[in-house]
Amino acid sequence: MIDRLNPRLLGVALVAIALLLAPVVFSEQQYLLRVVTTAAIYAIAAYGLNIILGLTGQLSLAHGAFFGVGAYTVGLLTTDRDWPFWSAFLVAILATTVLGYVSGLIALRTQGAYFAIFTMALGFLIFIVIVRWESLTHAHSGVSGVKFPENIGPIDFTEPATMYYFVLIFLAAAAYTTHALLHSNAGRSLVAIRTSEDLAKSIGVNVAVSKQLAFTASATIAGLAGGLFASLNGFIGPDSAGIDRTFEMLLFLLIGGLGTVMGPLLGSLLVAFLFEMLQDLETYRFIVLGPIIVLLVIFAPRGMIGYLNDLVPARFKRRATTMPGEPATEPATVPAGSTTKDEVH
Amino acid sequence: ACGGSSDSGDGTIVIGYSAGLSGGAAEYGVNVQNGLKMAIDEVNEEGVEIDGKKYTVKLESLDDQYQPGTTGTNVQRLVEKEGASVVFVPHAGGIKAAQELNSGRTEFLVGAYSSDPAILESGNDLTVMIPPSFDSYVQPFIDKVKTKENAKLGLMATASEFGQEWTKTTIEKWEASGGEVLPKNNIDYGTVSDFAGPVAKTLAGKPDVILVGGPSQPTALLIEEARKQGFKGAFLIIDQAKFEELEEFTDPKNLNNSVGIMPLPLFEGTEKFIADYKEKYSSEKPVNADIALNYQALPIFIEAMKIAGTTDDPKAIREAMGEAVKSVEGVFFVPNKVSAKGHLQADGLQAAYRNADGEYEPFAIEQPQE
Amino acid sequence: MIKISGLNASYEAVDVLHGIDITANDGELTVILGANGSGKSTLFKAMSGVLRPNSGSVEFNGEDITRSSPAAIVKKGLAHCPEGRHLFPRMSVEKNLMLGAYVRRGDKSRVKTLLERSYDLFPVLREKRKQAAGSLSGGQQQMVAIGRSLMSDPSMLILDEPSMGLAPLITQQVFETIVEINNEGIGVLLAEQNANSALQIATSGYVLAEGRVVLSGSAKELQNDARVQRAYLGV
Amino acid sequence: MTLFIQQLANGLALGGIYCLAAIGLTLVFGVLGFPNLAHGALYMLGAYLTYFFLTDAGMPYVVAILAAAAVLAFLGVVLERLVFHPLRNAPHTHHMIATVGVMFFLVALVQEVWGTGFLRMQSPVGGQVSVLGAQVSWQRIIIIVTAVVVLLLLTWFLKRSPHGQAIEAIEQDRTGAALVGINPSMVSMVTFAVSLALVAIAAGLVAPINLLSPGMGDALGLTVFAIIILGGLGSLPGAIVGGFSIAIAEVMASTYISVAAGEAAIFVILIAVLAIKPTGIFGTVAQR
Amino acid sequence: MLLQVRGLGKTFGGIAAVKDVDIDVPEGQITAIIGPNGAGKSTLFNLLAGFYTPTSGTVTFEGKDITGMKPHRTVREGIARTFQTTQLFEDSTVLDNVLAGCVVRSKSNALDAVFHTPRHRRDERASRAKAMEELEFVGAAHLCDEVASKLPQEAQKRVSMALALATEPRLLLLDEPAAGTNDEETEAFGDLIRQMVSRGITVCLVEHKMSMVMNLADQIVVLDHGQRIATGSPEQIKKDPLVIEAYLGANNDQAGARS
Ligand SMILES: Nc1ncnc2c1ncn2[C@@H]1O[C@H](COP(=O)(O)OP(=O)(O)OP(=O)(O)O)[C@@H](O)[C@H]1O
Ligand SMILES: Nc1ncnc2c1ncn2[C@@H]1O[C@H](COP(=O)(O)OP(=O)(O)OP(=O)(O)O)[C@@H](O)[C@H]1O
Ligand SMILES: [Mg+2]
Ligand SMILES: [Mg+2]
Repeated sequence: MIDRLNPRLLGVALVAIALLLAPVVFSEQQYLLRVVTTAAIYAIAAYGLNIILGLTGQLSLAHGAFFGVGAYTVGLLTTDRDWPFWSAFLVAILATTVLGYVSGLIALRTQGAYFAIFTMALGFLIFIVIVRWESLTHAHSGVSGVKFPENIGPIDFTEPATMYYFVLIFLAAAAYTTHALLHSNAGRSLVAIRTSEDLAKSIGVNVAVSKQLAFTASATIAGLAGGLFASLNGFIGPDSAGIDRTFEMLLFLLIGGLGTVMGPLLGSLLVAFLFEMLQDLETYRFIVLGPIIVLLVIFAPRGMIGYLNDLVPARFKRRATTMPGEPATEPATVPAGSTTKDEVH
Repeated sequence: ACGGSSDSGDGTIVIGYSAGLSGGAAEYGVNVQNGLKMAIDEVNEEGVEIDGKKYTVKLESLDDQYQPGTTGTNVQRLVEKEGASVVFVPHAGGIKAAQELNSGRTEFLVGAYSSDPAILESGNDLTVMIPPSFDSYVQPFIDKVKTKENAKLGLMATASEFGQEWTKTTIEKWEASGGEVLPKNNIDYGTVSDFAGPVAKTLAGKPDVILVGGPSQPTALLIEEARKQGFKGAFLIIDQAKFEELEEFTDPKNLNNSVGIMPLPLFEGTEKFIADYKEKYSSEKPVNADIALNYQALPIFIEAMKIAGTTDDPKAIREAMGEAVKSVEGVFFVPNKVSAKGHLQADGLQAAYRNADGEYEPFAIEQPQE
Repeated sequence: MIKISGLNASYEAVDVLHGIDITANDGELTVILGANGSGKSTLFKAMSGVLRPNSGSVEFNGEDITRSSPAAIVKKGLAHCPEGRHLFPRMSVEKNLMLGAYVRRGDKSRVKTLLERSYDLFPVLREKRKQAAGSLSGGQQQMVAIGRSLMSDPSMLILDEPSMGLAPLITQQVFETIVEINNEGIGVLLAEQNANSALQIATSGYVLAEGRVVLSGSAKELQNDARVQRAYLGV
Repeated sequence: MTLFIQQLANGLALGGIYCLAAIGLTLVFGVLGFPNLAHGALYMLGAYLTYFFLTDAGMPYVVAILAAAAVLAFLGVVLERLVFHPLRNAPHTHHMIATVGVMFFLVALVQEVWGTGFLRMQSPVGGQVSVLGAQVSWQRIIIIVTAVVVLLLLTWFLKRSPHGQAIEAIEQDRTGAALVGINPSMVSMVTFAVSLALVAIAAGLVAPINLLSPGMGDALGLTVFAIIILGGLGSLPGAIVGGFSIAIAEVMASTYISVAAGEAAIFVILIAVLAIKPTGIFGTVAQR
Repeated sequence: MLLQVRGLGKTFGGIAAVKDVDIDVPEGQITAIIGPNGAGKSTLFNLLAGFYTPTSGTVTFEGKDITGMKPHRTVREGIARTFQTTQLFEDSTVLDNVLAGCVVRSKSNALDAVFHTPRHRRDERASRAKAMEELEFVGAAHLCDEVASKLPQEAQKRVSMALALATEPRLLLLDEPAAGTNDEETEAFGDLIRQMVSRGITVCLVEHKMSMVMNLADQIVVLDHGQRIATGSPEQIKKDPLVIEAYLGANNDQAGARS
C-alpha cells in the first residue's frame, strides 16, 4: 500500500543511511562524530518536547531541567555511588518519569502562557537545587568521571562509534514511536487536544489524563537523553540543566518542524552543524545566528519538514494526510469562532 | 581563526584555547587569550625550530561560554581538526571536561589556568596547572587580617565553584585559628541585581572580616556597598579579584584595610611587560596576573616541545616540561620546577595588604612543595 | 454608494472570486444571494479590506478603497458585520459595543444615543451589558455583532447573514430594523440565506455562483425569476 | 529590628527595579500574546545606550535616559515591522523563538560595540538618607518612586485611553479589532515603542546601582516573567503587587533563611500561586 | 425512555441559565428543543453532555444516572453532540477529523501502535472504514482529503456530524445544524437527520428554523428563561399562545421560510 516512489520515504531512507554511515565518514574527524552524537542526544530530547508541545500543544520550559535531572542521576550514581551505568541509567529514566508525573499534576492545571512560565519556574527550582545542594550535587564543581556504559560482551562503549550507534538506537526508537503515535489513537487524541480541547472532549478524549501522560512521557524521554549525555561527556555541570538547554531544544524542534516525525532529528542536526560552522566566526556568530533564527521562523514557519512537505507532489499527500505538518495553534483557549487566520492589513 | 593549514615547508604548531569569549564574564577569557597571543607573537619572532624544522605557532580559540559540555566539544575539535596537542582552558569546569577527554578518549596536554588545586587531585597526568594554587594564600591572608582571637568572619564570596572552594578552605583555617564564622552568604555576583540586601544581612552579623571576591568589578561594587552601610572591618579578597582592577571601579579608599594578591605593577620587572601589553593592545585597562601568568606559561610548553623534539606527543612534551621551565624567563613568579602532579611552581610569590593609608604592604607567600 | 468592478480574490492558492461587478447605491438595500461557498463572505471581506483582493477595484463614494486598511474604510463610513462575529470574547458586552464606535469616539453624545439604539433593538443586551461577550448565547452574540456594526454610525452597512442563529421573533425585528436604518438613508448590503424575507425588503439583488455574478436585477425581477424561485424560494 | 527595616527598604528598592523592568514586558504581552524573551536583552541595551549618552556623549543624566528611551522606542517600531508583524498570525511559540533570535543578536551586538567587560555608570544623584536607622541611597528612592508613579500613570492610561482598549481588542480578536476601525499595525507599533522606551528608562535608573555587562539582562528577564505571571498577564496592578511582593519575599528569605531560599523564593511563590489560582492573582480566564 | 431529565438547573454567577427542567426523550424519536435566544438550550446540551456540571437535578440515560459525568465518559455512554458554532480540527484533513471520532470506540492503545500489534492494525483498518462510511453517510466522502478550515460552512457542518456519528452514539445532540444554510440545504439536513433516526439513533435538536423543526420533530420542548414553558407535538406547539408570544411571533411562517 506504500508507494515506492514516495519522496517522504525516500527522504527518511536517505537520512537513515546518512546517520548509519556517519562514523565511517567522520573516521578522520572524530570530533565531528562527537558533534553528531551530541546532536543525536539533543534530538532524542527534542522528540520528548515534540510530544508535549508538537502534538499536545503545551509549551513546557522545564524540559531542559528534566534533561539535567537525567544527566545528574546517571552522573552522581556512577561516580559517588559507583553504580554501573546500566542500573544508573534505568534509575535516571524512572526518576524523571516520576518527577514529570508529579509536576504534571500541578502544572497542567494551568494553560497557555501560564503553563509555559509555570514550567519555566519549575525548571529554575530544579536548577537552583542542583547549584545549591552542594553536598549532593557538588554544585558548580559538577560531576566528573561519569562512567561509560559497561561492555556487553565484545561491545566496547568507550569506542566513539559504538557510543554513537548506542545513541542512534534510542534516536531511531524515539522517531519511530513518534511516527507510531501520530498514526495511533493516542496520537490522534493528543492532536485533538492541541487544536481544540472542547472538541476533543466532545469525542470522548480524556483531556486531563492524555495531557498528563504526554507530559510524563516527554519528561521520561528528556531524562533518558540526559543520562546518555552525562555518559558521553564524562563531565556534567549545572549548565546541563539550565533554561538554555530548553531554548536550544525548542529551537531544534521549531526549525525541524513541530509535531512532525523527522522534524526534531533534522532540526537538531542542522542547528548543531550551524553552531559548529559558525564557531569560526567566534563572537560574531550570534550576530549571524540571531537573524537566521528569525528568518527561519518567518519564512519556514512549519519548519524544514513543513517546507519539504510543500515540495512533495500532491499525489503523495493522501498517505501523508495523517501526518499533521501544521504546528500547534495558540495555546490559550479562546471561545470558538473568535480565532482567525484572515489577512489583516 | 579558521583551518589548521600549514604553510610552505614550515610546519605550524597549533595551540588550542577554549573559554568564554562571548556573553557574561567574557572579559576574563579575552584577557587570558591576549596574554597567550602576545607570548605566541614573541615566540614566533625568535623563531621556533624543532629538530631542524621551522615552525610558526598559532593560537586557535573557540568560545564555550564557560559551559563544560561545549568545552569538551571544542577541545576535541581543536585537537582533532586543528591538530593542537596543547589546549589552554581557563575555567575549572572546562578543565575537568577536558580531563575526561584526555584520560582515554583522545590525547593532548591541558594548560589548566585555575588556582583550584582540585584540578590536580584527579591525578590526570596530562594536565599542567599554571597559577599558584589558591590554598597557599588562605593562611597568610588570615594572619594579616585576623586581629583578635575570636574574630568573626562574614562570607560573601561569589557563588561560583571557585568562590565556594575558597570559602570552604577559608572557613576551615579560620575556625582552626579559633575564629568564629557567620552563616554562608555567597551570592552569585553575575545575577544579583542589587547588593544592598545581601550586604545588610552580612553586616547584621557584626563581622570583623568579610571574605569577598569574584570578578573584580562586582567585587568592587560589593565592597563599596559594605563601606556605605558602615563596615569598618577588613576585607579578605580571593585571588580572582585584583586590586588594580578594583581601584578602577570604586573609590580606592573603600579598599583600605583589605588583603589580596599583589597588584602586578608592584612586582619587580613587570613594568616593561605591562607597557608592552598596553601598547600592543592599545588598552587602558589594568594589566593583571591572569594575563602575565599565561603569557609566561606558553613559552614553557614550546620549549618543552623543542626539548622533546616533538610537536604532537603530549606525553613527551609533558615529560620535557620539568626541563623546559629552567630555561624560560618570564615576568614575575617565574616557574622553576614542575611538580609531579603537573603544577608550575616558583618562589617569591607575594601578596599585599592595603593599609589604612591606602599603601600596599607586600608580604611573602610560601609555596607548598608538592 | 459602493462600486465593485472586476474583483478577483483568493485564499492562498484557492481562487474564490472571479471578476465580480456589483453596485450598491446609498439608501438602497442590495441583497446578495448564493449557495454555500459561492463567495458572499469573501466578497464582503474584500470590500471591508479584511482580505486583500488580487485585482479589480472597490470604489466607495467615488473613492478607491481597494487597498485601504479596514480601519480607514470604517472611518469612511463603511461598516461590516462579519460572518463568525469576531467579537472580543473576554470584554463585556458594553465594551464590545463601545469599541464599535471606536472611529466615532470623539462625539460622546452621539455614541451615547447609538448605544441606546443597540440596547433598544436588543433589550436582552442591556441586561447582560456587564457580562463577557464570550459567555453569551450564540444568538445574543450575533446581536452584539449587529449592534457593534451599527455603533460606527455608517453610511453603508454590510451584513453577512445577520439572522444566523436568531430566534424567529428577533429575526423579524432585525429585518424591520434593517428596513428602518435603510429608510434613514443608510445603504445596506445584505447576504442572507433566508432569500424570501431578504427579497421582500430588498431594492435590488445579485446572485453569486462559484464566485461569479450569474444574475442581477431589481428585487421584483429576481423574485419572479424562475431560476431564483427554484433555487432559493423553494417554489 | 533595624535589620528588618533595612531589608524592607532594600526589598522595596528591588521591587521598584522589578516593577520598572516588568512594565514594558506586560505591555508587549498585550499585543504579542506571549512574553518577549528578548526583554532582558533590550533592558541591557537600554542601559548601554544610557551609558553611551551619559559618558561618551556627555549629556546630563536625565537627558541621556530620555535619549536612550527614544532610540529604543525606534527600535521597538523596527522590531514590530520586521519581526512581529510578519508573525502576527503565527502561533505564540513562533514569537517566542523569534524573540530568542533577537536576544542572541542584541547581546552579541552590544558585545561587539562596548566589549565584553563590565562598565560602571555613575549617577549624579549620590548620597543616602537614613530612614528609621536604615540606610537608603537616593538613587533607590528615585527608583521606587518612579516605579510607582509610572505604573499608576500607565494603569490609568490603559483603563481610560482608547489605546488601552485597542491593545486588549487586538489581543482578543485581530480581525474584529480591524473591523471596528482599530489599526492593529499602528497600535502594535505604538505599544512596542512605548514599552521599549519604558524598558530603557528602567535600565537607565537601575544601571547606576549595578554594573553594565552584556549578560546583565539575563537574570532580570526571567524574574520579570515570573512577576507578570504572578500578577496575571497583561495586568499592571498585578505587576506592581507581583514586583514588590516578590522582591520583599526574596530579600527576606535570603536574610532570615538562606541565600538559596532567596533565589528560590520567587519561583516557589509563583508555583504556589499558580497551583492555587492557575491564572495568577489578578488574571481571569475566558468562559466558554 | 432513553433519557430522563429531572429538575435540572444551572446557574452562572447567581443567574439561572437553566432552571428546574424536566424532559423525557423517547428512544428512536426526534425531540426538538426550541426557545428564544438565551433560553438555555445550549446550556442544557452542555449539561447533558457533561460540559457543565448541573447545580441541581438529575440526568438519567438508559436508566443509568449520568448527572455531572465528564464529557469523555458521557461519550462512552453513547451521547454525542455538535457545537452551535461548528467546531472541527481546522488544520487536519476531513478524514483525520472523523478518524479522531473513532478513537473512543477502538481498543488499541499507544503501546499497540508502537509495537504495531495485530489489534492495532485491525483497529486502524476498522477506523478508516468507519470514518469513510460516516463521511459517505453525510455525503462528504469526496472531501476526505481537504483541509477542514478551508471548506464552506455547510460542508463543515456535515463533517462535524460525521465526526459526532463516528463515536457511535445512541443519542445525538444537534445544536442548530441548519443555521446559516438556505432552504434547500436545510431540507437536505432534515433528510439526513431522518436517516440517522432510521439507523436507530435518537436525536435531540436545537433549531430556530421552524420549517425544519415542525417537519422533523415528534416532540417539541419549549424553553424560555431557562424554564420549560411547553411540551407537545408540533401542532400543539404551533397553536400554544405562550410559545407564540415568547418565541414564534404572530406570523411564524414568515420567520422560518415556508417549505
Ligand atoms: N480561510 C479560507 N481558506 C481557504 N478557502 C476558504 C477560506 N474561507 C472560505 N474559503 C473557500 O472560499 C469559498 C467561498 O467561501 P465564502 O465563505 O465566501 O462563501 P459564502 O458564500 O460566504 O458561503 P456561506 O453561505 O457558507 O457563508 C468556499 O469554497 C470556501 O471553501
Ligand atoms: N459561561 C457562562 N457564563 C455566564 N452566563 C452564561 C454562560 N453561558 C451561558 N450563559 C447565559 O445563559 C443563558 C443561556 O445561554 P444558552 O447558550 O444556553 O442560550 P441558547 O438557548 O443556546 O440561546 P441561542 O438560541 O441564542 O443559542 C444566556 O443568557 C447566557 O448569557
Ligand atoms: Mg458566508
Ligand atoms: Mg445556543
